[in-house]
Amino acid sequence: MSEQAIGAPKPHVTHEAHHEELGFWRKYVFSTDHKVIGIQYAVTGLLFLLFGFCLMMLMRWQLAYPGVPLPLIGGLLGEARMPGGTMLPEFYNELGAMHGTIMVFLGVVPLAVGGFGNFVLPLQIGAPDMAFPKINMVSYWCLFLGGITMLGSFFVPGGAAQSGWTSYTPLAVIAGTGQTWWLIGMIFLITSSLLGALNFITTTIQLRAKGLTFMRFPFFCWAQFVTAFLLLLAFPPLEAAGVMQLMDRVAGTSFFLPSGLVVSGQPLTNAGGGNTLLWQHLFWFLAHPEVYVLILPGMGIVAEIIANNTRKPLWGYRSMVYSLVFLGFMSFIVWAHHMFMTGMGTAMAAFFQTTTMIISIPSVVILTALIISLWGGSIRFNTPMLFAVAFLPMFGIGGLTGLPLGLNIADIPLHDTYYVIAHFHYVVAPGTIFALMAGIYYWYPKATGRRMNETLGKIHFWGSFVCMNVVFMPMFIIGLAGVSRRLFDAGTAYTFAQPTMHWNEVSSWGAWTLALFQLPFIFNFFWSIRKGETVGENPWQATTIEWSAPSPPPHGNFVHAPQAYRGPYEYSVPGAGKDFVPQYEA
Amino acid sequence: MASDHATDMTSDHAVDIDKHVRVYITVFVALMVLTIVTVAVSRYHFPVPVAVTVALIVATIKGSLVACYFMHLISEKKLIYAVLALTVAFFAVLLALPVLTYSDGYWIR
Amino acid sequence: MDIPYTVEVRRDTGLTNGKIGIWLFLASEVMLFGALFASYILIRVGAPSWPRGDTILDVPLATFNTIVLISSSVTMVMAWASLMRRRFGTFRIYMGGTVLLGLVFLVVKYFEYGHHLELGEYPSTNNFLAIYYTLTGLHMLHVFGGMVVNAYFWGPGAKLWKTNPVWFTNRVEHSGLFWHFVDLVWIFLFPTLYLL
Amino acid sequence: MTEWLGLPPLASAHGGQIDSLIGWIHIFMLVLFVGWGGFILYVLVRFRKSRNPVADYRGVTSHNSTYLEVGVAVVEAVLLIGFAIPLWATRVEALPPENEALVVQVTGEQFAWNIHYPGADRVFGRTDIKLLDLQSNPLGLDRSDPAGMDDITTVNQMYLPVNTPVIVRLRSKEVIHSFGVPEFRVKQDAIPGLTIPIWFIPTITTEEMRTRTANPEFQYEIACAQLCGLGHARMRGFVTVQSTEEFQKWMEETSKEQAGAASDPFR
Ligand code: HEA
Ligand code: HEA
Ligand code: CUA
Ligand SMILES: [Cu+2]
Repeated sequence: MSEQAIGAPKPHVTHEAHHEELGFWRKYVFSTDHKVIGIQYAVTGLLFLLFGFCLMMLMRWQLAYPGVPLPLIGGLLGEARMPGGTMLPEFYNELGAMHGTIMVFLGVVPLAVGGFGNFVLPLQIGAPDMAFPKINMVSYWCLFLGGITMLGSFFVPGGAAQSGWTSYTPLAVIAGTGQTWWLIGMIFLITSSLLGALNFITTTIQLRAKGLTFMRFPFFCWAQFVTAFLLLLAFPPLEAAGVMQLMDRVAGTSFFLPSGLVVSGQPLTNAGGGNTLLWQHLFWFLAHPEVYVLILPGMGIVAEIIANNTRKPLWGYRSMVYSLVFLGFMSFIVWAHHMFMTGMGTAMAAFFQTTTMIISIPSVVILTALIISLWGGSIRFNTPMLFAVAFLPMFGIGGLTGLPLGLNIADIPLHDTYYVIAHFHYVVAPGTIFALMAGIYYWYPKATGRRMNETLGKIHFWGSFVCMNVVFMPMFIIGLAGVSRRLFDAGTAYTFAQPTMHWNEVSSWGAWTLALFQLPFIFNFFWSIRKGETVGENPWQATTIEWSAPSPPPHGNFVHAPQAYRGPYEYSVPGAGKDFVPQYEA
Repeated sequence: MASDHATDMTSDHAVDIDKHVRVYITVFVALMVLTIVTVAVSRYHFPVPVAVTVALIVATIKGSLVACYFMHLISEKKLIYAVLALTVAFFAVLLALPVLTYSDGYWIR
Repeated sequence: MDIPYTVEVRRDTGLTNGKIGIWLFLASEVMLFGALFASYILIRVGAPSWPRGDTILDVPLATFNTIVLISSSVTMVMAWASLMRRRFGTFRIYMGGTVLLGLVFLVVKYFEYGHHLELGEYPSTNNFLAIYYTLTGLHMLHVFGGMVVNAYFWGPGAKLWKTNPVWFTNRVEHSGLFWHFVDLVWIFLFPTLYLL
Repeated sequence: MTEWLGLPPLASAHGGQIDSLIGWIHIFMLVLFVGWGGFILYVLVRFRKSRNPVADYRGVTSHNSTYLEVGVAVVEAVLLIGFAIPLWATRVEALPPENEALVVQVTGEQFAWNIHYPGADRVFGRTDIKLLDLQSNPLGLDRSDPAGMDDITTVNQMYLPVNTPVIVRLRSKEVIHSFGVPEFRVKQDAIPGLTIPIWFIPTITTEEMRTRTANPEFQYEIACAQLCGLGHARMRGFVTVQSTEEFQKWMEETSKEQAGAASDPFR
């Protein structure tokens, strides 16, 4: 690279001329500013989380009181879905499939990766913006289209997808129109994630502030970096699978349809010769890395907040980083632990059980490091910290219950029962959701220049913490009793399920109460925009670079390009004047 | 090197570029020849295993030529190599998929 | 505000943002086609019998198309080289050639598809055709996408050459990388579908 | 030792091993959770800001946690290599020889379980899709085929002899179902296009189970565990485990009756 190149004339027109004032649309809607896009992502994600939650609350009624008409709301949903207020199985299956899809792909991913990634990552590495602002905008609007498609699918004849978020073939292939919409929606969402991922990786590598080496990264940056790679390399296979399932549905091909299928007495008129398990392989090839996409940003957030509120460096930062990278790598070769009951032989089973056990170790290391980091701290219990600390045992429960599932002999009685449901909700709901809540309370001041109300925050936390456990703990009991998931009547028909029925009631009431405890949060979220206590650049006395920017940061983020002089968590350095030495202070 | 030229317009490198251009032409010829070769080979209906190996070997050579010279991979930065190495690893996992499926258990049709 | 390293390279990585971006994109493309190839192998191995490509498909036509695509790759890289030599005129010619060759490829494909459809050979007929249509169709979309970008750099996008030649050259190189990748995919598609 | 987990009553030979594995791993999980949970609580109280205003830059200096991590790894390795892998091998590879076992073919369909016994000759009759009729002949069994004459087909009703190895050949007509009997600790997806055998030994007759559970209505239930459409929740079969004699009697009678019904010209 020659001097001349470096000194090459700066382009007169950058991607878009920021210099002159932009109109409302370019500034807030079709913006290319990573902060605006980040907030767009976050709010979209939150709204979808809320929507997915509402779907689930409907289901919880049916699970608690199978066949009992749902007062008020039940009538509004129409004869096609809830005739006389009682839920039809097709509608239950719609709700289930869409709850899963929406929560994972339209709720958590947009909030954790799109939202926090976009808003925080560039600030934390001291970048003026993302490397490709336009692509960033496109990726958000792809997500938006995907979301619209998914929502729209509820209104097509026959309703939305009904084959579970896993969309197993052949069921999904012979299912109604909603499935086609699901596939198209997924293709939008995948495209969005791919564009986002390559943007994050490039930004992280190229736009790091001077002196910010990888080992000086805040753990959150590492988490986002690894996550981006998971998205980049794991999503395309599902895209391919999606295209093939689309072909099976609209062009009548038989990628996933073996020969000789007989649907309700009638031979299926298709060529056949396909392989049903191919779909499962390609789906889980994505979906296992995907579950780590759901957790890693959460872990990153928790790490930031714990370091900040214990006022001491993270314990074992390096080991955490290595574990993280190893985790990301391993997550590509454990997918078939979701397919233990599809008839795999000893060799396959041994391989995938082993990798599954191996992948649990880095998680243990990270959790252990986070827990030990608490020791010797001077712990401040503000709302972000409460959520962050609660994350640890909640993820602990979820993670630990992954182990029996990972040993396929133990998985025999547990597979596809509520035990699995409980397992992963402990990691995603009181796990990831708590981490994300912590993040919202923590970075809200940076985004708005105001702090969210603490009292409301604490109410929100304690309420959610109790309710989450009331919702999901019973599911372990139900699952151990052997009750299958995806039963629209919670297993009313089965004698062995009878003893568990009342637990469904408990769980449901837990869920509805949980909803009540989100109200203070929603109110707080909007109220604080105008009325919250105003704060300066660095309300939490934090060390990482994002806190050197004004709150909210102007376009271009930093007054003058920041520089990193030390590691990310220099808290309570012996002999230093104050109890924190920011990365960005010489 | 090659990749840097993009950002390097000094004329003394024009010579260098001429060298490149010559390489491109040779590669082009090679690709043409190899194309003819595969087609020709496929004319004699060799048993499938042989045919597959030959076809894939030729295709791989052609592919590498394109990648190395047209896409300048022969002289790229370490970072790009790293990314591609990772990709290749997972690509291998993908291709192992059929093998897995038919290796053991009752996945075999 | 400008994003750093869009034009000049970052010292420690020695790369521009665009260069990394396009390669990451190609990495994901590798996984996309990788999955399709894997599926192809899986289904073929599982099938009791599988037709030889040349018994159904038109090899000479495809060979012609292969040659077309390879040539377009060369014109592409020549277009870039001419920019490196600061010869905008020759760039225009080569780039135009690339786009045209792409067009030829698509036209040929159009007739190929048409022919098969007339014979009543649909994707639904059997899994060989299913794979054939899916893989070539997806590849065709890529060709089309590449053409659009190249056409843009040939036409309106070329304005950038006046204001910032270095950047323009980089962008052409990047769209070139994509174009070569599309060519590379075809190099594997051709034997697997037509010859085996 | 696994009652506290609330698993369904156990009624198969191999189930015990599964239960004890589940039991042990849950104990292991509890220990870890309680240990760490206690630790967290203690730390949160001890190092709260008001009690410990100045944080300690270095924090924990010992590396005992490494031993813990290694410990976890070791336990997992033991459970894996010592139990999980060998046990799974016996599940999928140590199938009893067919002449010593009762072979039953179970075909899932939306939304029922078709049970097919080969009858006395231990040979399954030819099935043909043309003969398939949802009401009278859901499997399209060819009664004119000599092997098929003594075959028995039932819907959702499975009869098994106690203490005899059973091989269930699982198939599916259209979508994926999953054959699960909680008390037997068996579960296996029925994948269209594949025939997957599973085996187990029922150890307790339905009668005995009724007395044990003090529930005169008790029935072993086949629960479909894989989402297969609208009727998934209602795709329920029954297993009746009988003494060998009773089972033989049932088989002969039903075999006659079905063969008769099939050959009856006026039907
Ligand atoms: C964020 C999401 C997430 C995460 C992180 C995990 C983590 C793990 N999961 Fe989970 N899993 C899912 C989401 C997740 N899973 C989903 C969504 C499904 C169902 C999909 C479907 O079928 O619909 C699923 C299903 C699933 C299955 C398939 C079950 C079945 O269908 O039969 C299996 C089987 O192996 C499994 C295993 C594991 C393992 C071994 C881990 C390990 O990574 C866990 C490692 C962590 C630990 C071991 C905990 C360490 C902590 C401590 C030791 C300290 C704890 C104590 C305190 C802090 C007090 N999971
Ligand atoms: C990230 C993933 C995620 C999350 C967070 C959740 C959250 C919840 N899930 Fe979800 N669930 C899945 C993923 C998820 N689920 C999947 C993949 C399935 C399988 C689907 C299938 O079978 O195919 C499933 C299935 C599933 C079932 C089983 C259905 C069945 O098998 O028949 C049940 C049953 O109770 C359930 C319940 C719940 C509940 C009560 C919550 C609660 O924890 C919800 C909590 C939500 C919140 C607390 C929202 C907070 C947000 C706000 C309050 C927004 C505020 C808005 C603004 C400020 C603008 N889920
Ligand atoms: Cu059959 Cu569920
Ligand atoms: Cu998994």
